[in-house]
Amino acid sequence: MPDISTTDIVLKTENLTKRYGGVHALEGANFELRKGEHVAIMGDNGAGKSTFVRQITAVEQRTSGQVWFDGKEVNFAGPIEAREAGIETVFQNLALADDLDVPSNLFLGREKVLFNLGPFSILDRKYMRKATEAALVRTAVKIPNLSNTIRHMSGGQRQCVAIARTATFASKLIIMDEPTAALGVQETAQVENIIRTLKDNGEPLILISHNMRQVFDLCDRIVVFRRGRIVANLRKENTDGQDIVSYITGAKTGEAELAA
Amino acid sequence: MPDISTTDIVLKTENLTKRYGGVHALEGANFELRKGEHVAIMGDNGAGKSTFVRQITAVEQRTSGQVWFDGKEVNFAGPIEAREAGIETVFQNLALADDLDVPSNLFLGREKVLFNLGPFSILDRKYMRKATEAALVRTAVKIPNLSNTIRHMSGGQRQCVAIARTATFASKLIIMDEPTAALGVQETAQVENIIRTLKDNGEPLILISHNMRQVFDLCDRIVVFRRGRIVANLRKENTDGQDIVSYITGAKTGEAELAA
Amino acid sequence: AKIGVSMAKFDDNFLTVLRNGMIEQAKGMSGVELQVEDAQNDVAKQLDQIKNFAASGVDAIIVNPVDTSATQAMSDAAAAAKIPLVYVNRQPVNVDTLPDNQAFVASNEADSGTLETKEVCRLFKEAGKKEANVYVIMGELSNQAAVQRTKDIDDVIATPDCSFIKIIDKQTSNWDRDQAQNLMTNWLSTGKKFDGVIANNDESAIGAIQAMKAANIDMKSVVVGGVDATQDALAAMQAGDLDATVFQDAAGQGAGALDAALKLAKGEKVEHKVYVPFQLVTPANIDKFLKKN
Amino acid sequence: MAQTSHGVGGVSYDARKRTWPAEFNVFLALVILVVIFELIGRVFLGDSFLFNTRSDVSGLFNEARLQIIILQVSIVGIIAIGVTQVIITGGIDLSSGSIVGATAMIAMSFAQVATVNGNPNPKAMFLAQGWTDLPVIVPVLVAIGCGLLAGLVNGALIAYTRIPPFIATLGMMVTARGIAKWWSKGQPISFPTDSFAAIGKGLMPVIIFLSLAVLFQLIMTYTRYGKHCYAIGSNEDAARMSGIKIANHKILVYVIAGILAALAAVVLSSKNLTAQAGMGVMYELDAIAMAVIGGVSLSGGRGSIIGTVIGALIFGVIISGFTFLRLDAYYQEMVKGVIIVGAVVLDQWRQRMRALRG
Amino acid sequence: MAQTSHGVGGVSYDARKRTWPAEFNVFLALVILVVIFELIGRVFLGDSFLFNTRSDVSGLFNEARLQIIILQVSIVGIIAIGVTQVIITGGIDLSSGSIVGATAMIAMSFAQVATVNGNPNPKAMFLAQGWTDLPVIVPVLVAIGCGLLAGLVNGALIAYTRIPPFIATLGMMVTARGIAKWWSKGQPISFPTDSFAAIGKGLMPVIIFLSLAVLFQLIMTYTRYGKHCYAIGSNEDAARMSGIKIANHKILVYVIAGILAALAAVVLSSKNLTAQAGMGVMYELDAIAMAVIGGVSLSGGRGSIIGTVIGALIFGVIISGFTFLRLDAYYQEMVKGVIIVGAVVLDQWRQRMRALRG
Ligand SMILES: Nc1ncnc2c1ncn2[C@@H]1O[C@H](COP(=O)(O)OP(=O)(O)OP(=O)(O)O)[C@@H](O)[C@H]1O
Ligand SMILES: Nc1ncnc2c1ncn2[C@@H]1O[C@H](COP(=O)(O)OP(=O)(O)OP(=O)(O)O)[C@@H](O)[C@H]1O
Ligand SMILES: [Mg+2]
Ligand SMILES: [Mg+2]
Repeated sequence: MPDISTTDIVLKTENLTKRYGGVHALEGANFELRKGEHVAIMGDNGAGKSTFVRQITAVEQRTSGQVWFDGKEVNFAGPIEAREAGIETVFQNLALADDLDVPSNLFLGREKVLFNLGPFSILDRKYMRKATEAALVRTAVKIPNLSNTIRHMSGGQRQCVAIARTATFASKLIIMDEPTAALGVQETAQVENIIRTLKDNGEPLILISHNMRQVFDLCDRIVVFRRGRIVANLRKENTDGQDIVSYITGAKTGEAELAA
Repeated sequence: MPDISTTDIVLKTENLTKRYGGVHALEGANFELRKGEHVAIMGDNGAGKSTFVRQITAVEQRTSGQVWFDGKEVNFAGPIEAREAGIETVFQNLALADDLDVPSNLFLGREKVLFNLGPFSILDRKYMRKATEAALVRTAVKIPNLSNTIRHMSGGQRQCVAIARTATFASKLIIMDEPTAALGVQETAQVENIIRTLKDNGEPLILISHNMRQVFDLCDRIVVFRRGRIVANLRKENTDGQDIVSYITGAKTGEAELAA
Repeated sequence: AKIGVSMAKFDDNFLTVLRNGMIEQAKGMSGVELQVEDAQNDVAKQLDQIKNFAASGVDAIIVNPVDTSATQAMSDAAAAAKIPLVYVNRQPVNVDTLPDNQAFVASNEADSGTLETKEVCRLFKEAGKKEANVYVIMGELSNQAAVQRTKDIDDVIATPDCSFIKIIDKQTSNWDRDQAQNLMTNWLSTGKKFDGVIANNDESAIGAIQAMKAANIDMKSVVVGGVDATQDALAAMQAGDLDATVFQDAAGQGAGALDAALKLAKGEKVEHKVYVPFQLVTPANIDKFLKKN
Repeated sequence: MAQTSHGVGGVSYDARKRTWPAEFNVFLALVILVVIFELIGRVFLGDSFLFNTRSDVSGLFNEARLQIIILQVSIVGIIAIGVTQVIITGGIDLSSGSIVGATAMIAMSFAQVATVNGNPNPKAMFLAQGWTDLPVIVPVLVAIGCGLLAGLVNGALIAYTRIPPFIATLGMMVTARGIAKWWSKGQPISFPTDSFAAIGKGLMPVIIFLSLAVLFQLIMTYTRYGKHCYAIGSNEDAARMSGIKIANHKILVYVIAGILAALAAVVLSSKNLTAQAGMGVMYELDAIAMAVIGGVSLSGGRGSIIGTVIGALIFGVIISGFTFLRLDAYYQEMVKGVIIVGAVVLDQWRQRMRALRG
Repeated sequence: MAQTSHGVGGVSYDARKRTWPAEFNVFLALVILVVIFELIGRVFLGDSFLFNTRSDVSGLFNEARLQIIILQVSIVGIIAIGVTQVIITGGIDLSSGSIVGATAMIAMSFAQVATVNGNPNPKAMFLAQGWTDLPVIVPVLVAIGCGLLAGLVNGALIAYTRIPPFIATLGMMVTARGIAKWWSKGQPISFPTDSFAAIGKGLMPVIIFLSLAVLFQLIMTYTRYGKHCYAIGSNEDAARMSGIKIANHKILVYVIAGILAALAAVVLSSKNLTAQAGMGVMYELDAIAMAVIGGVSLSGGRGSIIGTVIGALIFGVIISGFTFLRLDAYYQEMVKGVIIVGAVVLDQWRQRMRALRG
């Protein structure tokens, strides 16, 4: 393979495979993402999309295969390392701490502190609260009382907190697993705006979504998963919704190679 | 008010109100559902839609207001009573037992037994497995191994199990809180088919959804929530997507009365 | 007079007899009010109980120490509150420096294990043994009586007179009959020949006896010794299973302690130390003890 | 590649590659432990842990040792069965040891003989009332009644007031121990009738333990009761919304645990021919440890009775192994702690390997 | 209707209707308990629980009683502080009582005097080595070292092998108790230096307890450490995905718990002028009960040190109240169990009322 560090490839996987006992959830996935590119992943329920994300972000350890990120091969030991390397993720199960309030969740793991005393650093609670309000305004979600715990938030409110968290911190790659699934009309529009802003800033993104319109609106390229395999990889210009659906359902088969 | 037992009203709420501490999540909701009617509830995230459902199904106890169901006033002590009275619900947080497999979840609380020995009744595991396969086929979801625990299912698979459960058992009212949020293209189509079948059978339904197309496809009437209040109640024929959005966002205000 | 009593623990057979001896005595007197507390084998709890008594303004305190080396702090606490204090059953470390209004009524623990082991030794010799292998069942390892009685056994065996006795193994039963039974069964499963069992208390001895009986061992061929002379032990001795135990006058100690406390409360003087001797119990003199403990 | 599509299809599924049952790991730990004792015995003592090396006894195995390994854990094992189902529902029972103490005292006082060695029984509680030499069913029923009552209180507290099981059963633990001491004012209660004494004789405790284990393994696997235990432990809210009567079920679970503790008390006091207020102290922790070593998850929803039985056997092997090796009593506790942890670590490690490698 | 829109808006929010802090319920239970004792005392004994009724002592309150109420729970209270943060992270620590025992033994053996009343100290462990009459810092540092080590083992086991905290600390509980017994072969260790004895004198335990409580309340509320404790207890997976170093954090949590148990051991042995192997038995359960009574959720994520302190005071009032009422010791345990449960029931009941009524 070519020297990856000289190309403009941000993320590359080769033969990425994951089995759970006898379940072959992901089989030999070859995937590439270039600088500034927004790629959508689509596919049936249980097709392996989230599994793919979990392998890249090292929430689980892959069965086999290789991953390159940001110019070098990586073997993250856990999600912390992935995040430190610059991958920000909105997971499908959101990963929020139910008993903490919104600011605490937004800044979880990277609290702003007043003094640095190692683990006993004093938190800058005022700053974090202000920053949270600012971040939430961008997602258009309404939360009556920021000091309520996440446990008491509606489905959409939770999702917006997770998205705000990802969008607030600078990163080299953003992955969103069905970010607008629980969102209302307005909030969805706002989140799509956020994604457009990222595009303008040249930040690469992987978007998992079941929403055809959204995918065609926001992404440059569409990758289709079926039964744990990548069955299609298509530029937006060369395809349409009908085409994608036939790959998802299996009406069209064979790995559709990228034209460009 | 008129004698409710003689009308064809299945569900009626008057002044239904719920507060969480200082949060006024639901304020004086007046709602009616007639026999065979399919009503959609729309609204922003945090508008109080799920809260409304939780009060009707007695997952929580309301702060004030009254509920009539099936001809008489009801004060369910808990979701069991609501279910026994004939209300089947797909909750937004799904209510599945993570450590049990799919058949156990589908039949949870109403297991099919071989002999009746009170709590120590012997389960008919074969029957339940077969019935589960049949129920899942209706939702088009693919689950490789039914004996895997729900914990290990993808987001959409979980949702389909919850939907299959509701659709499998006869009831007088079905409530679905964002049932297709996590579903793929095919699965969504199937679930919409299930809902159409219910319509044909004359079973009343309340559907909470953020999907404008779906709502106009499936429902007769649309109720819009905003900031905990019902702000619109419109027949499908008398409105359009643009109109609904302006109620959701607050561009149009005042309770829009039903024309018919 | 109001007397506060802090017992080391309530669920101990021997201490229960002692406590009841005290209560019986008090019932016979007018104007004596006993308040008995259970320290549940916790030194700290006991010290706090003394302070609670002080806060309630009792006239005297009787302490059956959980830990004889923790008595300095108790003496200090009572002295600070100017309340007389009597130790019972276990000899406090600060026995030589007790203030005037404090005393103790106790037995010398060093005697119990010694009497027991000497009797076992005598029985072996009587049976004409040139060599005798024994198992030792110890009490709770954190308990001083257990440590002392075990040391007594070692000391007796170290004397030339009884040096023919060999200890195969010593393990703890935590004073408990069930654990002793299991322990003995485990020992039996090794198949080693043995001639006797020396236990730190009667409960353990009885547990061992039950295990041996379950294994169809002839109890005449084994010498078993215990300490405490409980009713169960005496019954076992009458049945010919237990060969030696040691009697300690629990009720007598309790009554004596109450006496001393009342005198001190009235401001009278009492002896600093009152020793109540241990007595060996064998089938020969068992009748003397049947109605006691 | 032999792949079959099970369930209702989807990604390919290789049915041959089944995951081990969780109990397998625990069983492995047991075997490893036995082998270690056998090896140490052979090398350092020239004796065998499991096999017969005596000439005066026949048979391949050291049967006395095999028996005591399981006999000595039978009583706590009976408790552990009850505790297992409690933990599977997401609860915990700290009161079982104290229930043993209180029940033993109360039951034994209805199982006493009138005369010992020709004298009136010095320990008889109800000599005056003439309640001596009663048929064995009386103390057994009394015991079951006690256990049922204690379990009912535990269960009702947990089900209706929604206080954490830890606290409800901690309260019961303290209270029941108080009752045990109060019943005879600290005096032990001894000299039971022969028929009562027969319950705990010889291998009876083992038979009772194993029968109960089989019964409850079947109940947990094949009945609605078992299914609901797992459902509640897995997700109580989901179980509630699914229409399971949580309160009733929980009460039943704790009542069964209470009754099993009471049965353990009967066997224990019968085996020892006495009841004492201090009986059963710390049994609750041993029982919980047996369950957890056997793979029961303390967060509920996972585990089995079989696992608990293997966990109990691990305890038995440890105790007998120590005596076999004549390990100094002072070191025994230290090493016991290490082995308990080691058994669970091994289990956890294998599970993780499986999860990671897939 | 005075409504303000907080946060970033949405449904109307009435800021005046604030929810009570959870600690309020517990405090209420404490007050109720005190009033009950006072009333019973006045009515049945003609004596006061809290107020001074003696002529030979001045002051409005019965100061001796006020002092002992808090003094007698100070030592377990110190442990409970550490246990509280452990439980908040979703763990549990069963080993604290045994750590107290082992640490007291080891530390005390470095705090002994050479001569007692002119004779060589009969209990001195290191008389031969001349390690007697050492400065007080030596035993204290030794104790901290022991606590740190025990906590490190607990934490490392839990963090790296992922075994349940219940089992890891149960193992430590058994092992540390073994070490305590083994250290001096069951002999108590006595006769400390005056400077060591000063640590536990008079109201020093109270001062140490309350200072530590204030310190840790601040840490839990205002520092990153505290925030991460709540985050891990609330949702460990979420905390992991958010980049919190779970392993390091957990180790730190258990190390702090170990050190606090060790400090409790120092205060305890100093107060009692002795160390014995049985010290601290069951303290772990009392400490956990204090925390839970104080509103700490055993499933993690919720609770506070203030709550635990109030929980400790409830214990203190119960113990002193019983002595005050001259309640028969047999009933004390039974009633204690009932009161523990009652305090939590009251708390739970008020919380539910709030949740239901809104
Ligand atoms: N831990 C696990 N153990 C066993 N099987 C698993 C596990 N996690 C996922 N699976 C299975 O792997 C397959 C892929 O799951 P995945 O979550 O990747 O689907 P997905 O494409 O994200 O679906 P959705 O659109 O519903 O989120 C599914 O069949 C699922 O049941
Ligand atoms: N238990 C609770 N305690 C406090 N506030 C709550 C609680 N449950 C819900 N809320 C608040 O009540 C409001 C309504 O919530 P609800 O879940 O009904 O919204 P929803 O309309 O279903 O939103 P979504 O579309 O996101 O699911 C939200 O602001 C939410 O934060
Ligand atoms: Mg997914
Ligand atoms: Mg909702």
